[in-house]
Formats: sequence, C-alpha cells, structure tokens
Amino acid sequence: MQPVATTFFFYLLSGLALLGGVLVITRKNAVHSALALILTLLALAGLYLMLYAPFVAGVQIILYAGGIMVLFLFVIMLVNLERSQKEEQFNKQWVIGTVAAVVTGILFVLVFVKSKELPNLVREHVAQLPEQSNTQQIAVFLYGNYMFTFEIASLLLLVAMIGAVVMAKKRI
Amino acid sequence: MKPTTYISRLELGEKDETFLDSNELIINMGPQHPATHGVLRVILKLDGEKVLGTECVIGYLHRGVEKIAENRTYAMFNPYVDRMDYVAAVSNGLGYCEAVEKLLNVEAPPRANYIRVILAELNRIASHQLWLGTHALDIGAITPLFYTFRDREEILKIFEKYCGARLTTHAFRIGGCQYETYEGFEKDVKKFLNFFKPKIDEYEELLTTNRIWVERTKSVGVISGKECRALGVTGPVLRASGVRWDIRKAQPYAAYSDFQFEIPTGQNGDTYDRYLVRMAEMRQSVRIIEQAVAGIPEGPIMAKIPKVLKPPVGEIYHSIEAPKGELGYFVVSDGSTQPYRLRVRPPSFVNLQALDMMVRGQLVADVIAVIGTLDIVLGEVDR
Amino acid sequence: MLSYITDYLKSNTTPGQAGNLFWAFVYILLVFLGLSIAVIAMNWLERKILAHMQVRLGPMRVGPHGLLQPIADALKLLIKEDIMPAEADKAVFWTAPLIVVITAFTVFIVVPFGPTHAVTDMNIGVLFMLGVSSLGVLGIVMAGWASNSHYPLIGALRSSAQMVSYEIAMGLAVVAAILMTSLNGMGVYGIGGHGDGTGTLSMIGIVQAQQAQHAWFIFKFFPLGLIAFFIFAVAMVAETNRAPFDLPEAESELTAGFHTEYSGFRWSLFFLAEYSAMIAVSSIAVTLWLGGWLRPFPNLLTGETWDLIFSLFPAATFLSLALLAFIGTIRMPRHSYFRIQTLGLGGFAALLGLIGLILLIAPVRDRIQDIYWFSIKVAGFMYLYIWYRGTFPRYRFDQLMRMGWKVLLPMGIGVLILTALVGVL
Amino acid sequence: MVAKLNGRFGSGISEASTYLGQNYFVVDRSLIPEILQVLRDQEQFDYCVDITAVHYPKRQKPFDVLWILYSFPRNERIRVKTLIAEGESLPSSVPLWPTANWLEREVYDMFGILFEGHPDMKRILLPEGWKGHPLRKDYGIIQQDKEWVQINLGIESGQ
Repeated sequence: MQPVATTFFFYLLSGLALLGGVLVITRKNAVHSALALILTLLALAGLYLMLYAPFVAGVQIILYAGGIMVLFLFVIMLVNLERSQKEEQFNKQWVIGTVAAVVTGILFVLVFVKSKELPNLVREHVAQLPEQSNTQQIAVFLYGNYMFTFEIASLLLLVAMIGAVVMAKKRI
Repeated sequence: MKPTTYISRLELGEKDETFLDSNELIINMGPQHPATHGVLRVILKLDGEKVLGTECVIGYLHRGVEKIAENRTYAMFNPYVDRMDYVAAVSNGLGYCEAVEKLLNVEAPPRANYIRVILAELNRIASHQLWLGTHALDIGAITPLFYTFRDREEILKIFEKYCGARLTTHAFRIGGCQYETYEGFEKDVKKFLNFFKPKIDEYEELLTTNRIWVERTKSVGVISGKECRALGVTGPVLRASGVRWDIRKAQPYAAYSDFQFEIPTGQNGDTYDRYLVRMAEMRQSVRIIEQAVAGIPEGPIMAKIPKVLKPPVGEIYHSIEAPKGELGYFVVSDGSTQPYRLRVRPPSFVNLQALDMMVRGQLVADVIAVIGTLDIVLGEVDR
Repeated sequence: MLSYITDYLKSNTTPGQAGNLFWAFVYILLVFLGLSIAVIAMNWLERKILAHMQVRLGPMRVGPHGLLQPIADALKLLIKEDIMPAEADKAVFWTAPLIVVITAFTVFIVVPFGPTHAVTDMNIGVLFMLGVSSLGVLGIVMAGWASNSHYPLIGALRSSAQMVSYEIAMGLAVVAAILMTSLNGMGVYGIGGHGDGTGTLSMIGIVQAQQAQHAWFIFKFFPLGLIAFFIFAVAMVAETNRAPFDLPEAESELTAGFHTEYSGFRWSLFFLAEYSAMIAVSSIAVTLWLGGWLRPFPNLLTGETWDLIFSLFPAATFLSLALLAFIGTIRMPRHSYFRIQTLGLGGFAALLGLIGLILLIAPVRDRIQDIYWFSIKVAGFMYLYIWYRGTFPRYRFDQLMRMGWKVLLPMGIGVLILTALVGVL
Repeated sequence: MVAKLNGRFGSGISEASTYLGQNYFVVDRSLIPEILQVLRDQEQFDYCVDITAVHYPKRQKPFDVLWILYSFPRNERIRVKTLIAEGESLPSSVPLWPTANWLEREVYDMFGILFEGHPDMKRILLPEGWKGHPLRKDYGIIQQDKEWVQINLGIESGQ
C-alpha cells in the first residue's frame, strides 16, 4: 500500500506528541497529566506505524496506553490529590533544569547536523524489516538471534517484579 | 438558620494524612438506592472496597404509628398495623388482634384460629418469596424475582378472594375473623399448595447449587447464636445461627399447638444458611397449611365480645413469630376505648441493628447481600 | 476514476491492502451500518429473550412484538435533557464517552467477515484489536473520575482493575491460538513459501491457517484448544463488563457504576459501545477458535452437493424468518386498532422474504455465505451473553480477582506451554 | 425467682406480680443496673426483647420505663419496670445487651429520656434537630416542628 500524505501525518503526530508532553508537565491536576501522557504515547504509536513497525506500535498501545496508564490512573485516583494540587509545580532548581535542557538540546541538534557527515552510522544499524512480515521478522530475531538476551531481560523483569511485591506487601 | 445535617459518627474519625493510605471513603448509600429495599440510608466507611464501619440512618418512613394508636379506638387501629410490615400484613394483624384479645381476656374460636393460621402461613410464604426474589436480585440474579412474583400472585389471589384486599389485608378482627371462608377456599388453598411444592424445588434448582450463588453467600455476614441473642436478632436469622427457637413452638399462639412441624435451623449463621432456612421454612409452612386445611373445625368464627371494646386497666405484651422474627405488641390500657400506649416491637428494626456487626471487615458487595438476608421492611423499621 | 473503482472488484484482497480508498470507505460505511443494526437488534433481542426467560413478555407496545422499541428508545435518549454535574470535570466528562465509542468501533476495521470482506487486513490484526479495545477502559476510568462522585469512582476503579487483570488471561489464550497458526510447519507463511514456519497475527491469516490445517482451533490439540477457548470466553465476558462480571455497573451496589452521572445521548454512547464491544470480542473468539467465516463441518461433509446445501443456509434463514413474520401477520387480531401494526409486520415479512429470495441468486449466494457464517457464530455468542445475564448472580470483587489471577492466569500459562510442547513434538 | 430477688433487694422491689399470666417487677430506679445485671447473669435472661416507656403526665414521676426480657433456657418472659421523674436519666443497658442501643435511642427520641453511658445518644426515627418528643402525652397528634420543616424541607407545613 502506498503511503498517503506522509509529511502531513508526521507533523501531525509529532505535534500531538509534543503537545501531550508539554501538557503533562504543566497540568496541575495529576489525572489531566496522565491523560496528556496517553496522548503522547498514542502519537508515538502512530509514528512507529509510519516507520513500518506495526508490531511495536501495537505493543505500545496495548502495554503503555492500555495497561500501564490505566494502572497509573488507578493509583492517582486512589491517593489523595488535594495536597499535590496545592504544591508548587516548578521548584527552585529551575536553573539546573534549564542548563540540562539546553545542553541536551544542543546535543540533539549536533547529532542531527553531524549525522550527514558520519556516513551510514545510523542507517546501517537499523534493521530494515519488510512491512508485510515485520512481526514475523521480529519473532525470528527475538527468539533466534537474540534468544539469550531476551531471556536475561525477562529474568531481570521477574526479579524486579518479585522485589516490588516484597517491598509493597506488608506481610506475606 | 442553617438546615440541620445528619452527623454520622463515622465522619468524626481522625483524618488519615499518610500519602498512600488516605483512601478511606465515606459513601452514602441511600435513601434512594436500588438495593436498600426502601428508604434506608446506610453510611459506609470504606477502605477501598473493605467496609470499616456502617451507620444506618432510618426514619424516612416514620409515620408515628404508635402515636396514631393512642388516638384511635382498638378496632379502628386494626388496619393501621397492616401498613407496618406491608409484605406480611396478615401476621401484623394477627399479632395485634391476639394482643388485644389477651387484654380483653377473650379467646378466638377454634375455627377462627385455623383460618388465622392458614392465612398467616400463606403470608409467610408470600413474604419469603418476596425476600427471595429481591435478595437474589441484589446479588445479581435477576430471574428468580420474576418466578417468585409469579407464584406469590396466587397467594394474593386467595387473599383477595377471602377479604377483598391483596396486600394490606385487614383480614382479622379482634375476637376472631370478620369473614367466613368463601366457597371453595379450601380447594383453592390445596390447589395452591400442589402448585407451589414443585416451585420451591424450582427456586432451589436455580440457586442452591449455583456456584456463584454459593460463593457469594457462604461465610458472608456471619453471626453466631450468642451474638444473635445479645443483639436481639430473631426469626430465620437466629435459627440459621443454630438456635432452635420459634415462638410458634416455644409459646404457641393461635392454633399452632395442633400442628406437626419442624423448626429448620442452620449451623454457620451465614447468608447461605439463612437462605436454606427460609427455603425450608416455606416447606414447613406448606406442611402446616396442609394440616390446617385438613383439620379445620366447624363452628363460629367470632368470639362474643362487646360492641365497644373497653379492656380493663392493665398492660400486656404479646408476641408472635412473624416472617421476619419476633413481632411483639405491648399494649397499655387505661380502661377507655383507646389504647393508652401501644408499643410495637418490630423484628426488622431490631434485626437491622446487627448489620454493622455483620459487615465489618467485609466488602461493599456483602453489605448488599446482608441487607437482603436480614429481610427488612422499612415500613416496619420506621413505623 | 471509474476504473479505480471497478479494478478493485477483480482483485483478491481487502480494500485496505489494495490501497483502494473508495472501497475502504464503502466498507467502513457498511460495517458501521451493519454494526448499528446489530446493536439495535441486540437491544430488542436481549429484552425479548430475557423477558421470555423470566416468564414475561418484554416490549409489546411499540410496533408488533415491540419491534420498534429500540428506535423509540433511541429517539427518547436523543431528545432527553443532557445533564452534566456541576462538580464534574467538564472536558474529561465530555471526552470519556467519545473515547469509549470510538475505540469500540475502530476495532471493526480488521474484523474479517470473509476472505476479502474486511476493511483491511493488518499484519498485527489481533494485537490491534486487543490493543484498541483495551483503550476503551480509559474512557470508562475517565468517565468514573470526571463525574466527581463516589459511585462512579468506585465503578471506575473496579473496572480498571478488572479489565487489566483479565486482559492478561485473555492475551495468554490468544497467544496459544496464535501459536497454533505456526506449528508443525503449517503456518500460512510456511505454506505460502516463506518457509520460516512463523505464524501470523493477521485476522484473515488466522482463519486461513485453520482452513489450511483442516481444523478449527477449538478442536486443535484436543483439549488444549478448547481450554484456551474457555479461558477466552470467560475473560471476554469480564472484559465487556457483562453479567456475571458486571461489577463496574453493578446496579444493586453502585446504582449504575461508572455511568451513574451520565444521561441522554452521552449515556447512549456508553450503551452503544458496550454492545459493539461485545460483538467485537465475540468476533475475535470466532476468528481465533471457531473458524471465522468457514462453514461448519468442512471435513465431514465435503463435496459440491454439501457446498451447495450450505450455501443455501442464508436464504433459508431469511425465508424462515419471513415465514415466521408472515404467520405473525396472519395471527394478528383483525381489529381496526391493529391495522397499522398488521401492515407493518406484513411489510417486514415481505422485506425479509425479498432478502431471502435475493440470497438465492448464485453470485450473491456465494459472496454472502462467508458473512452469514461469521454473523451466525457471533450471534451465538450474543445469545450466550443474554443467557448468562438471565442465569447467573454477580461475582464479588475479590472472587472476580481470584478467578482472574489464580484460576485463569495459571491455566493460560499452562495451556500456552503445553501447546508449544505438543506443537513442537 | 421472685423470692430470691425479693430477699436480695428487699424494699427496692415495690411490686412483683402477675397480670394475665405475665410476670413483672416494679423496681426502684437506683436498683436498675444491678437488677438487670442479676437477671441477665444469674437468672439467664439473655435476650432483651424490648425497651420502652409510657408517659403518665399527671403522676409525680411521669415516666414508666420498661425492659421486656426473655430467657431462652427457661422459655419465660419478664417485665422490669421503673418509675422516673422528668429530666431524670437512666443507666444504659448497652453493656448488658447490645440490642439496647437502638431501643434506648428510640425511647430518647420519643420520650426524651436520656440513658447514661450510651455510646451514641441521639435521635433515631426523627431527624436531628427536631424539637419535642412525640410520644409524650402533651405532644398533640398533629403537632410538628414547623420551624424544622420550613428550614429543612422548604415547605410551609408538613401536613
């Protein structure tokens, strides 16, 4: 299928992602922040789709937007919001924050400018997957080439999960 | 002046200020709520879904029945008692008539007593049917309600044929019964019994072994026999806790001493046992009615009482086994035509008091189940 | 332009894959229309079936046997006053029903009513359906929170906890089914020449895999497929908040749960979403385990005669419905009061008969068959939903959680591992 | 039983008799906590059926307060009655029978008799802030707290 209005959708989705990100940090109400974060995540999923990575997009939606954010909202609703609403949003360390932001921004710009001079540094290392069997290719990579890494990652997550349960639970 | 607001003792508790534990929620259930069976208001203090405490706010249906009694003659007050427990109006009337008869020192003739027993037991079945339907509806099973209403209709038809009213029957008079049984009354009752016996099995088929029903009711709202006695809880709730006590047996009134029947009891005192006890009680009621219809004596239906009732000065307490528990009437006479004081000891009112004890530490859904299983009628709670 | 439209008809793919925007748009409209009719029909059927289970008649007044009742209800809801609580969070309160309804409808673009009868065939079809329908819970949570009232909030909390929990069991069951598409080198891509033996997430691909393996996945590796299907069938009822898992809107506990504060049109959006979500999850179940658009007994009753007989089913269904309506028309009372109703029912019978006759024509017959079998299977699930509602009491919250985490989840993991083992051996 | 109690409390029990087969005591107010305790613990009256009151405005001690008790082991009922004056309070029997909680609240609601040591002494059937106690004889049957009705319900009159 031929892509339609690619540029338009790119700017739309990027704009939405940025807008959501800004809203997340500026909203006083934690629930509004969470909803804005969901907007960002969905826009990112759209960007993944445009990169011919439908599987990643699907996982992004099902895990982040559908799973994790629901749990976020769950927790936010349970805890007392009145106090957090009264708190100062931007605290005293804004100087350091600004410096960090500027430095990171310069870094991004530098990479963008220099990437043309560093031939194929990025492009070579991004696996080019065919759109039709993209999911299948991921499966082959994940369970073939990178099997060991994948298992280690899952083990780490298991450890983290058990640790979280042990820490959160008062008595077992 | 500001309107007065109800201050619940639950709202006065210390506010928890910790960050993650501050999820205590005060919820106001009712007075308009689908599961409170009328205008009961329950204030719930919740920790998530767990109930930390409850407080009942009642009185929304308070009509001052006891005050009305002091301003009516004995006979005039008779229809008012039907409006208390309106799903078991016959039992209310029975208790009141017997209390005044005791005060007058007269006794209803045997035939009247048999008619009273038949109607009161039919009413017990009707009351339990209504309880079953609404209780199941509260727990989420919507179908039994229609089944029980379909069958309850047959009882109401018999009432209508007997005394012209279906719900607030005013079937009895002080000293006996006003009406002789109509032509074919016994046939109708027998027909109903034959129709009804398989229906109990039908209800039980729907619920008794239903996994979800058992899970929802087993070990929910547990109350022990000792706690029942301390809290004054009577009726099926007490019997489900293993106390074999029924006024029909303990202190027989009307014609109950003539009949063979058993007092069904439970062991665990949970909602499931109360359900089983009430189902068994319906079967026992069928048994009593069968005997009563078979052995109904001929004779007058009204004792010889004066036209104007003037009981001698004195006090009397008389109680009967209403479908909900011990229904008592305490009547004080000053020798005039009106009661000097009439106190109703309503079973629902006293049983409702056990709600708080029964639901502490359980979940919101259990509150609904327990309100249902206590079988309260707000007309009687508030009077 | 014309060739742009007609060219597609010769192709053998879905409009989405063919990149034909015109036909994709037409398909979207058709799906939307069909879904709306299905929801309306479901509304009437549920009330009617439930009523007959409960020894009553159900709607009888608006139209013959209450056939027009859903339309009357819809009209009533549309012109009802729209109430927004003063303390509500306006923006969130406003968007919540939209999110619910949009996600509920969006999933249908990948539902395969036939080998080419889908808006599009996505490479990640199942994942897309699960993902987008999992977004629906966001709308519910938002609705509960924005109402700024206790009952909706508790409803929303219950709903989010319930949906997140059951999604896991559901996902495991789905993975078990997807595993079956790839096993024994029989994956569609394996057959198609890729030869890498990987399975597929595409909805159409899954049905084609069942066709190629000559087995609906419910019967595959008996009883593994059946268990996976059972897990999914339980989880999907929980996902759609229907009895006996209707805790988020438990009437006797939380009045109406998350949509207590909603009324009129906004409430009807929730209603619409609930029913389309039911149809959506049923479609997943049908696609994954019941062979999607494939006709029953593909192995047992083979041959052209059987093909012909089975292709006559749609027409037969419509004709018998028409007959039923016709008998109803005849048996209508002759009183002048009922004249309009009699005429209406007669017209309805004629319409059904006409559709039945059209379905007898050979080319139409062959094309409509797939859709028919798919819809019939989904309708079976819909009937189950109603049946559950008429029979079961409601679970309590802790029991619901226990069931999800301690029964379905271990079962799902077990089935997944066993399927993989059996498949490899 | 009567003799035993008579011997123990002596002159405190001013009357112990039977009317129409129902036993009752009339007890001095000061003896109430003790006699109820004895009845529950030693005489096995483990079930408090009812607590109620009667108003006799012309008497010097205008209120009769009654405890109707029942014993499961003996299958017997008994009434304990005491006379109290206006404004006098009684010890609460909630520690003895938890069921007394609402019953005492109702007596307070209807007669204005206070029970000391009750955990939550407030109105039960009538709304909070209502003036008057309706079951007193001087409270007319059509009387109402007009002010309360006007403020809380926003209507002229509840009748």
